[in-house]
Amino acid sequence: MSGMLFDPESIRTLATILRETALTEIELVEGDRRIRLVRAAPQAAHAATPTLAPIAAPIVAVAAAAEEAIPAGAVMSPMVGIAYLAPEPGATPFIAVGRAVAAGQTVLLIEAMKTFNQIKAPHAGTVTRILIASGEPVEYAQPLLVIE
Amino acid sequence: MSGMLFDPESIRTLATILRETALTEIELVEGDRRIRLVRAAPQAAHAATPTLAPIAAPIVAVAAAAEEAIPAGAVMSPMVGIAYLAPEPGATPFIAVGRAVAAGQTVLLIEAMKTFNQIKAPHAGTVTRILIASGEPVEYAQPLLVIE
Amino acid sequence: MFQKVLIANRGEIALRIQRACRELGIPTVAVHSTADTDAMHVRLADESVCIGPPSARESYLNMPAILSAAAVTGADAIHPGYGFLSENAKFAEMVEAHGMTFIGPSPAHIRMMGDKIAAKAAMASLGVPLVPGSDGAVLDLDQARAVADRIGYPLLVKAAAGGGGRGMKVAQAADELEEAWTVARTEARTAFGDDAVYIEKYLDRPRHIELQVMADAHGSVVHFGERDCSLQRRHQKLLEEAGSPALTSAERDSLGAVVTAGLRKLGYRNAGTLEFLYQDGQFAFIEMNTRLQVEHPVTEMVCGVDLVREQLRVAAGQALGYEQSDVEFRGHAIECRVTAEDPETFMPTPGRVDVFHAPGGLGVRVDSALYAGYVVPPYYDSMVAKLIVHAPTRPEAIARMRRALGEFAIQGIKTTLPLHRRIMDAPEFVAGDYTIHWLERFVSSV
Amino acid sequence: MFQKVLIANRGEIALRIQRACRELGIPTVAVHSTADTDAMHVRLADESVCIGPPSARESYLNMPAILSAAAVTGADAIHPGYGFLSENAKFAEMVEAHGMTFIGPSPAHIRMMGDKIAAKAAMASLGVPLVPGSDGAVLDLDQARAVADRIGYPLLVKAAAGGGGRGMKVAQAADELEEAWTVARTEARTAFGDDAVYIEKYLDRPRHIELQVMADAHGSVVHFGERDCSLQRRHQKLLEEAGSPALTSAERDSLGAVVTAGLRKLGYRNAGTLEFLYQDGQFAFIEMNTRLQVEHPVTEMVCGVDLVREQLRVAAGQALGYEQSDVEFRGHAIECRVTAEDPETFMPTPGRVDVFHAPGGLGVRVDSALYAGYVVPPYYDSMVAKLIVHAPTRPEAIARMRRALGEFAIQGIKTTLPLHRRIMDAPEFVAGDYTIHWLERFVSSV
Repeated sequence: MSGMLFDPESIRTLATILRETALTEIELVEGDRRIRLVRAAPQAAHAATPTLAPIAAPIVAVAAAAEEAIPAGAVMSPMVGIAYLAPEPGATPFIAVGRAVAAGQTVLLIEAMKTFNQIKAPHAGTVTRILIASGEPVEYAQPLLVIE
Repeated sequence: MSGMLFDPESIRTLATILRETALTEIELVEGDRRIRLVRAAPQAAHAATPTLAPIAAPIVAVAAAAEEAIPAGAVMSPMVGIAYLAPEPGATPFIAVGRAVAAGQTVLLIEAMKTFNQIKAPHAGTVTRILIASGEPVEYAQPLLVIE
Repeated sequence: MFQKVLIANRGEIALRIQRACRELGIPTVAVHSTADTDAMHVRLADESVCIGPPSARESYLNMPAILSAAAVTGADAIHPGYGFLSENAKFAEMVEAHGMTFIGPSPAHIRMMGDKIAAKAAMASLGVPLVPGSDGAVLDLDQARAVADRIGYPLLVKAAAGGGGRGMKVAQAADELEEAWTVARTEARTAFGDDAVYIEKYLDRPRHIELQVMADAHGSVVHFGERDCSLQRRHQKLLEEAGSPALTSAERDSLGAVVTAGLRKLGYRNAGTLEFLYQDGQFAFIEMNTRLQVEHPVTEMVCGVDLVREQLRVAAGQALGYEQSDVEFRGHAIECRVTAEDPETFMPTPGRVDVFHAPGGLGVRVDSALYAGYVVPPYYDSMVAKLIVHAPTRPEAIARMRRALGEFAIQGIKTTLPLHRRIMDAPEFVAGDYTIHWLERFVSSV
Repeated sequence: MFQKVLIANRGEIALRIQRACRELGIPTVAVHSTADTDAMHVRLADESVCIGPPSARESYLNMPAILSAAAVTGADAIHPGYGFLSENAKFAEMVEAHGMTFIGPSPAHIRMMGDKIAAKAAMASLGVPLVPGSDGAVLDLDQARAVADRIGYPLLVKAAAGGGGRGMKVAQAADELEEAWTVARTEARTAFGDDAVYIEKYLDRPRHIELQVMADAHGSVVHFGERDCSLQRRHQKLLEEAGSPALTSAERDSLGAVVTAGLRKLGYRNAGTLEFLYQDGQFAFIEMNTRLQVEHPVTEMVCGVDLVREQLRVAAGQALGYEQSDVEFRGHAIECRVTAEDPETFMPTPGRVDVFHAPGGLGVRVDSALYAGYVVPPYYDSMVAKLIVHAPTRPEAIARMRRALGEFAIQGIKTTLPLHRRIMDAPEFVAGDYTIHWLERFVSSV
């Protein structure tokens, strides 16, 4: 046998086949030459978290937003309460989709314990989505709006 | 390494056959050329069976042989009972390691319900292992000896 | 007490018996087929013996294999559970012939109750009520009319040689008797070559009510009250209650007195269940099961008794140590049998259980041999779990069952859990207003 | 009855309360921190509200957030469970100020029992026995001798301003009194700048025995007997029994009569527990817990009562509807608290539970919020399951607990299950022969 015992490219090709075909072993013999590739069986990841039998709807959150992926630029509720988009009924809302807001500008109110808490924009940008309706209950860490 | 030792397309075809037929291994030999493909049994997706808290020893089988891989050429017990290697105490055992046996030859007795059942060699060969001791209880499908 | 008990069964009942033995400090031997190597009753046993291939005939019904397993492990008693060999008199005899104790009644009593005609005759002689009817064959229409006058309508004219519903006609009132009589005889002659018929009261809306008894070898017999097992589909019980929503405690007491006196006279021992049809305040004996029943836990809950422990004690020769007046009934219990079946088509669904999470908390009991990762084999009975609740009153028991069914998670295979959830909300069930026909209609009303 | 109950807690007790509400047909609101989004009490709730970040201070102890959650969901009552805000009088007041019902005693009674000195004074005035001792400070050695003659040895000389064991000396007999007196005063002066001391009987081998009471708003007070909670490690209860192996039913009855009469006079309502040290046939009141206790299930098992249901009914203004003479004690119950801790080092072991398989069968109850795949968060109490058994006698209960512990599988995290298995085999435990010091020694004797 002259030169290299093996051809790296062949082995790479075999390895690719092994993986793509989900095999665990390939063995080739020709005369006194032999190549054998082995791949450990893919380790079972933990099974998905089991679903418990729900009585009714399993997680009827006050708003089910927590289940979705949180969009970038989202402003999250710092408390539980009722969200309001305007300072009083009938008044002009603090924000609107497409409108620019400055950092620190009040974007909505959350009423908790009979107190109206001003929720301020954590960063400047444009309001691209409003995720709650005025008068709607919100929970802690619930995304309220997106400022991009 | 001169020339291709293998033909990638052939291997892919073999792998497809392997998968579609739910086989776990294919081996081809032609003259001094040989190809072997192995695929792990698709049990990997399931997590390992959980271990229940055992009270004492969890599975104290009468003989725990069932836990091990069954060797090729093994003769399995067809019944529950007491195995004897000789026709009576002090007599010459039916078999010994290294000795040749003919198919149909009695290799041991199993006493069940006060009856001595003759266990016969299912195939001819040489006794390579005796897996039980005379007078030992055996359960159904327990490997008794290996004839290769 | 026994030194070691071999449990000749599988599944939840094997586990149930194992638990009782363990609490009495008795080691157990599990037997199993090759299909049950990973079964819970094997994994939790002190010892286990593989007795045969998956086929029940060659394993759990294989008497020599089971007796050999008992011999090689040194067991001195065998508990047969229910099903399989539990009502096989020959097996009970073989166990005794091998010097071991069969945990159950004597072979003679098993044999007597296994012959349904002999059982009825024995019960009649002991004063246990049967379905009212003619004493044997009715020879002519006049005699039929006389019987009808005595037992009332509706009634059934049945071929003596009959079976499977053939040669059986209902007469709802007197003007239907002649036709029923004629047609039944004709059918009987055609089908069985024998036109002998007899007459029985037709119970058109009966409940299935059974009485749990326990007897020791010293002449003490007590009953632990009734179970209402009317919720059946194709003669398979699906849900049981103790007590019956239809029975008064006076009815229970008077039936119990007749039955226990009869069994005392018979010299019966160990556990037994007398099954009755019940309608309009009348009981009619159907058959006696000479073994532990699937639904025994509801009785355990209301009586605060461990029936398997009692079976073991009595089989070991111990006296019951209490009398009928010591048996108290507290609250109400319900059992739901959960099977590995499609809850609508009832097709069996063997396979891998991915998730098993049992409900917990106050008054909830689960008897099951399932665990997450277990593969339900296709060879045996499809029942995989019994969910039992106990509460002070029937409405509270229903509320508790509803709650527990809501928590019960079995995933990977389909089960009848959704059907049980539906039953808990059915007004007829909630009202306790059902007969043995109700469930069949309810199931098909989806 | 309430329209909707908010459960201001987490873990097994949140689930426990949810179960009682569900069985009464009352919808529940779960509150949770961001760390508990996948918790069982959230997954099984009718509604849930995230109230804050993982830190308990900002979530489960966050009164405004909890009250807001109740307001936005329309809950009309709040059950505080145990721990967290359950004994916070201010929270109870706020709940009432918001027009909702606090499921527990009045804020005034919570406050009274929260002040340990006021609680003792109140109990003394109601005739409840305290630790025998001087009435207030002892001024000189002669007075100390007079007190000692009255209460006997061993005794404790304690700094009035003391705490943490400082300024506290034991006199085993009369010849040690002068030294104890002198040293305690010196220590008290040095440590607290105040040499006032008082004298108390020293209980060297007491049991911890507590009495469960329940009172309605109409003047009815009953007790549900005692629990023996002597098995403690660092003042954490590990295992509880009902009844106590040390108590006679006469002792229970007479203590119960004093306590219920006292609480009736006090106008107490809802659930409460009086904790006592018990030695040589004498009870000494330590404190009163004005809430549901972790170990309430053992009482439920022996009395056949649902204590959370009773709390809900009483809080809704319903009368108990039964009297002391209706309360019956049946059998024996034991609870093992299973914590996510190394069973030898007691280091907490939060993490993923790979396998969770609860024991089943007769007389076994599991209260746990675990499930396979759940990740035990590192932020809260390490108790992950309560295993409770009930049986006709204490030996049978121990056998059942041993059996159930053997079946209980929690894998992925270490738990104290192995320690409980060891306790079940300890001769002192089996004999019922232990004090509050026993477990600490047993644990360190590995």
